[in-house]
Amino acid sequence: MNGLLEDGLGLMVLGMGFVFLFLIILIFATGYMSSLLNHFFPEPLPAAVQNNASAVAVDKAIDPELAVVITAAVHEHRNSKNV
Amino acid sequence: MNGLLEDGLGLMVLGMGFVFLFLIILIFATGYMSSLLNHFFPEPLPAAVQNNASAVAVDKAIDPELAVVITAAVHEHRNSKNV
Amino acid sequence: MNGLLEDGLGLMVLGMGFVFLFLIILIFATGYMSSLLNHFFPEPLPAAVQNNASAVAVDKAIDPELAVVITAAVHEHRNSKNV
Amino acid sequence: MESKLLNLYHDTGIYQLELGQFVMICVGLLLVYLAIKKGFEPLLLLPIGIGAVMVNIPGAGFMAAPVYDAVGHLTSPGGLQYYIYHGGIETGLFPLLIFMGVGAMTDFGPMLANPKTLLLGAAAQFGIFATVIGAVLLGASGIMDFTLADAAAIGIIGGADGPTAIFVASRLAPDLLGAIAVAAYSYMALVPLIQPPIMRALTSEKERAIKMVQLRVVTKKEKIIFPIVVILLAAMFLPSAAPLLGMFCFGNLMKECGVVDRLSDTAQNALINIVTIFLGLGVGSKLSSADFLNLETLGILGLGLVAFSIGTASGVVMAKIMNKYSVEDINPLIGAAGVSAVPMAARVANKVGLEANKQNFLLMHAMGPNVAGVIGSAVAAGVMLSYVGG
Amino acid sequence: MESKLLNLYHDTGIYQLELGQFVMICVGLLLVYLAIKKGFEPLLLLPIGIGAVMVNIPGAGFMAAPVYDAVGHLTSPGGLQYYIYHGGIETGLFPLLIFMGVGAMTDFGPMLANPKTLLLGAAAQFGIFATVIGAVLLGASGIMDFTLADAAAIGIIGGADGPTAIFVASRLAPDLLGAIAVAAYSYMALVPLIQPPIMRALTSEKERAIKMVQLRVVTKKEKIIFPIVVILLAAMFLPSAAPLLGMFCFGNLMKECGVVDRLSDTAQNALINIVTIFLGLGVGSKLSSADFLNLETLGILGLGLVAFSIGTASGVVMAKIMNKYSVEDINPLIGAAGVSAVPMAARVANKVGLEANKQNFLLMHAMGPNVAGVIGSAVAAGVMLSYVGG
Amino acid sequence: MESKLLNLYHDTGIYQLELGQFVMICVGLLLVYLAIKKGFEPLLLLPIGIGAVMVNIPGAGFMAAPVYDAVGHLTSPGGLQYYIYHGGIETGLFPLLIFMGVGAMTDFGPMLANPKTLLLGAAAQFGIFATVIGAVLLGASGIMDFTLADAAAIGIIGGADGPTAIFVASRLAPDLLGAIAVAAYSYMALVPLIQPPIMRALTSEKERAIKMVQLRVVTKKEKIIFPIVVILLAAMFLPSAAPLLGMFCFGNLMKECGVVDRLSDTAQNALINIVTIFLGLGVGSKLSSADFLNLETLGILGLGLVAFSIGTASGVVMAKIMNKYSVEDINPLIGAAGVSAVPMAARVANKVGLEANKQNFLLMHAMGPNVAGVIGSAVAAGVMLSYVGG
Ligand code: NA
Ligand code: NA
Ligand code: NA
Repeated sequence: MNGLLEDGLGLMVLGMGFVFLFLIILIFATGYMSSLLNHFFPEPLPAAVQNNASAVAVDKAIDPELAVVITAAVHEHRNSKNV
Repeated sequence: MNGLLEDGLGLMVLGMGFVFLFLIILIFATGYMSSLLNHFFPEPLPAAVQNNASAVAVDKAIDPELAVVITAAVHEHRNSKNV
Repeated sequence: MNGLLEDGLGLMVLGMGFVFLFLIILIFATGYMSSLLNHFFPEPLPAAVQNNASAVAVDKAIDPELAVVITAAVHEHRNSKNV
Repeated sequence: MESKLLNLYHDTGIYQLELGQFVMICVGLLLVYLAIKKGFEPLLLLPIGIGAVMVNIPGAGFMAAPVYDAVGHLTSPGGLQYYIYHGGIETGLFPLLIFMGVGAMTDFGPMLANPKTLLLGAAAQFGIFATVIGAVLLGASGIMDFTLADAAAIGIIGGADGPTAIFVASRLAPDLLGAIAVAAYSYMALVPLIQPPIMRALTSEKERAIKMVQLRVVTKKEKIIFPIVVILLAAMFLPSAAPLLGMFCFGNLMKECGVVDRLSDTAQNALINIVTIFLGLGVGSKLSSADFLNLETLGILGLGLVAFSIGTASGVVMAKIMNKYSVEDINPLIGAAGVSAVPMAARVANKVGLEANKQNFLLMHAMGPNVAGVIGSAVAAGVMLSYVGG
Repeated sequence: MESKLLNLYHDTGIYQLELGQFVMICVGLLLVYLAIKKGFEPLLLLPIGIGAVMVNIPGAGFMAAPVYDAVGHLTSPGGLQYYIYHGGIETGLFPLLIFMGVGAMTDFGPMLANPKTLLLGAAAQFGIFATVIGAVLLGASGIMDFTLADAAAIGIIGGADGPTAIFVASRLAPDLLGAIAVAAYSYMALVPLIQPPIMRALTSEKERAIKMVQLRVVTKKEKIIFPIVVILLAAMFLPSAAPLLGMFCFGNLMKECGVVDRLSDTAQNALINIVTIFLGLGVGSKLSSADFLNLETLGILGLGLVAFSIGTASGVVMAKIMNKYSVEDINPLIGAAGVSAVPMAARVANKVGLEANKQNFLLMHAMGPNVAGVIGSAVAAGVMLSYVGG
Repeated sequence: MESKLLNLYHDTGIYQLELGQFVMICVGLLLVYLAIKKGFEPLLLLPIGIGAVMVNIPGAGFMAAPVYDAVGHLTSPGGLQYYIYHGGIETGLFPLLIFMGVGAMTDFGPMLANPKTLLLGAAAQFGIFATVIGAVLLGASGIMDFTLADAAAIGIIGGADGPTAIFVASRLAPDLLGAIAVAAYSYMALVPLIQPPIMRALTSEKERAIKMVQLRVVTKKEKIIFPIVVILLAAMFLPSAAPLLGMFCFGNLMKECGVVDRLSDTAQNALINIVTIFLGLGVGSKLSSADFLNLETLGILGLGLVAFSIGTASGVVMAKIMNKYSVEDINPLIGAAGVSAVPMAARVANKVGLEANKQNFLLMHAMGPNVAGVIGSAVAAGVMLSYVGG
């Protein structure tokens, strides 16, 4: 048709090319990063370390003493259930 | 006296007129709205739905798991009181 | 050397002079303030009044009813421990 | 170096302080005192008071305008209050954001349960317009130098609604903004002193003891639709009130709709608090001696008191009229709550009612006219902006 | 006074309202309805809808530009949405801050556990570029008046990422911003309706039932280093994507590093909420009848739907190809999550997977392509800004 | 299309990156590393580090100035850091808001219990002015290109107070802002390493073991009046310090007065966090290679260390002198806390005291000079702004 379509096609080819190029590089960079990190700094039990957003939110909202109190309450609750 | 006073009187008359006009229209609009809504979408128990600010705040601050824990603690507390 | 050094020395002398002047005035002003306040408005037990940031934060995050619940839970917990 | 020392001395407040500035610093400290010790609307009066102290420190440059060179580079930065005032108050942004937050804290339930109470919110606005006449008379008689715009901005004090007063004053009479805001918030804090005598004078013991029937339950749907209705009515009948009413209703809709709780929560906490700090400092910046220390300020303070009193009286009288012609009983005291000053005026109505009858709980009944008064003031503000500006 | 009354009447919406404005107010109300009743991305569509209502109130001046006199004093303040739009959207600040907050809420863990899924996030961006061709064809054939910049901005709807769409549109096609943002958020909300039929059409029951091996545990260190790697790659290969990716990764780094929890907490709560309110009102300001009520909007809505569909399809097809050539099984459904629309698209993949096999939990597996899709869209946006702008 | 591909290649960082930018990106990453791994003031150094990375990405345009056409329409939006830097740092707004938040987190109690410790906060400022002489000597001797304004801005590093340093540097030496801020925060983080050797060298074991009498209880009223006294003294004696001291005391007053808890809470949480993020990114924007990679930066880093050391030493010496002439015992270690670096320096004093005597708890005693140091630095900053600017 005209130059507009040509430009659009160019954008598509370059765009998809670049998206794939970037993310493929990222795959290799990520893999490389992970293997380097896990080789030089192996972490024994990372599962427990994993912080998630809700945990943070609770930590913020609830002060440590209160946490102790609640933990105690729950513990009490469980004990009494078992009896 | 002069034009200023005249303007002031005009503002008063128009102002009070408009305030009453607007709020009277609002009375009818509100009444009409309420009767329409309650006719087409009757709500059986709206009292429980009524959300108030403090309830929202608590929802925000307390995460669901914690709520369960506390509910359990309270329940426990009540049970033990009854004994 | 030149005017720059002179200016620097001037800044040092004036600066340290002013810092000491200001803080010495502040010592007297503070002392005067404290003695005036404690003379005219003696406070019997100010230690308990002292508010700290974490207390405020907890007040914000925890709604009164919840506090009651938790206090109850804690009370329960302690009672059961004593048994 | 002696010259530098002299410069430093010339920079001190001791050397530069003018009497007017000294007086205004004292006024600022008085506001701080009232806020902390007397509990006068501390959220606003504390920042306003400190802002007044700051702006009157000679040479501190809190209101200094920034200076740019020919190519547009900043050669001298402006002062904190300059940026706050011109960025948030002159533009109207801060009052509108406060209004959004207040909307997110408002419960229209009691008003929706008894929409007739909107009339009380309308009647109490008579304080506004009566005061306009008062200000106009002072202006026309040459006693004080008030234009129609000034008179309108002064009248709005009678709306008993801080953000509305600041919004209108910033548009109609920026020079009077400081005095108007101080008067508005001070009298709002004084509602428990100003209103009860007027309420008692206009009502009999028997009227004050009238119990009202319990309010019907309002559904969630009504609460959601109502703010939209108000926006649309504002759009139809009074677009000049749409910024205030629109933001108010937007905030209320965020609260009631239940699907954007995190936005509603921020609007009524972090955001409104941030804006309140800035609004206070910005309003305080208008408490300069040039703007404040003159006869007009006395006039504003006096007229503001008149406005509150007339608003209270007209609300009570309207409630008495309604009580006469309505099927259900209406306690005239709740009319006083129509001036706004949420929720103080409603609490005052409740308290005066309890004095007459220990079982007479008017609080929820008074909340209806109370929030209606906010809408009424915003409508009055819209009329003024349209009438004076157009 | 009659003239004043006439003025007041001439100021009313009833007198001034044009048909286009009326229609756009209805569109705004429709968005509010969809947000509240249908739960369509309410955090954005509610403010956008109210913003659309506000901007179309005749005479309310929400988009009025401020007027200054010759010496630079403000003679007439601007409207709320004027300041919001020009201060935060035209400048790109709000989308970038939203991106920071979203980064602080994103967990790259599942993606890091299985980096191959980044390919799915790449493939799903084909929806973007295919749509560009569609828009270009409409433009080239003269049916609609689309330039290359318009076409690029429309295509980004297929990225299924609101802030990216707003950022690109504000730079390439500000006039289409309203329609593009509405389309982007509406279709993101419609993901549970749009995607499943396409996913089912392109996969067999057996494929949908494929279980994937459990993801390995990702260490904290990997999560901390990853956002830095992304920033550096953006710096090296695509600086035009660096604003979006940089702020996204900055937010994520604040979350993962564990030493600035208070900043991370604010970025994903108070700050993002404040900006969301403003962003919504600002986007709403572009829903004026002049910009919205024309054939192009229909084209944008249609093309957006096409973009989503093609993106979903290409993600699924890529996942099928990977499943064929990869050692480990890959359920093709997770390819659909590559369009972004976090976390809705991942949930949809999980749901469709559960239909085929009650024990098939794909959620975490789909989160990888899901966040990869955000990066992919940002890269696509960078290419567009560089290609069209350069 | 080949030309477009070439354009895209020319846009990449690989093609454009200059050595200086590469080095500065590494410097930014180093700051991020120090923040996360070493815990160096992470709240500031993390955003500063990322800001440094961002601003040095070639072609990303984070510091691009907006471009307007002849009639004032935006043709090309500015970069994120451009708006942050010019909006909040050049104007001084962000440091002042941080100061307000810090004030709302400060407890003047220990200082009020023992006002003499204000002298320690004064003495420790000698580090500032000795460093000015050092910088002036480097400038006068032609080794480095320092003006008096530069020397003053460098000296303020010795104040061990980040916002004060940024505020002064933004006014006196914007080009050095990046290096000064980095030096200030780095050395604040290094206080536990820098101070103890100096403290031990200047004191005997016996002196370090001195126990101090328990502090008297300070009443709430004293805490409320004190910030007002400071504001008024600043107004009288040093208006150029009034912005810093005023905002600091305003924050403190909000905290202590007890009637505006919601404002105080926001000032020390949401607001300070938001501003900290922006401040960090804005300061990072001054870490461009042109401003940072030169001999002057080395000079600044070296002089900053000197400033800290001299400040620590002069605080300790002053405490020894006071111990000699005072009735009550004063442990010379608490003098080191006079440099500010709240609360790190007080903790260091406590720790070194505990080493000499297991029962010697100096923390609360050291908090007095510690907060006095903040006031002292602000006063020093005021003198500098007045002396150099006037
Ligand atoms: Na009112
Ligand atoms: Na995407
Ligand atoms: Na200091």
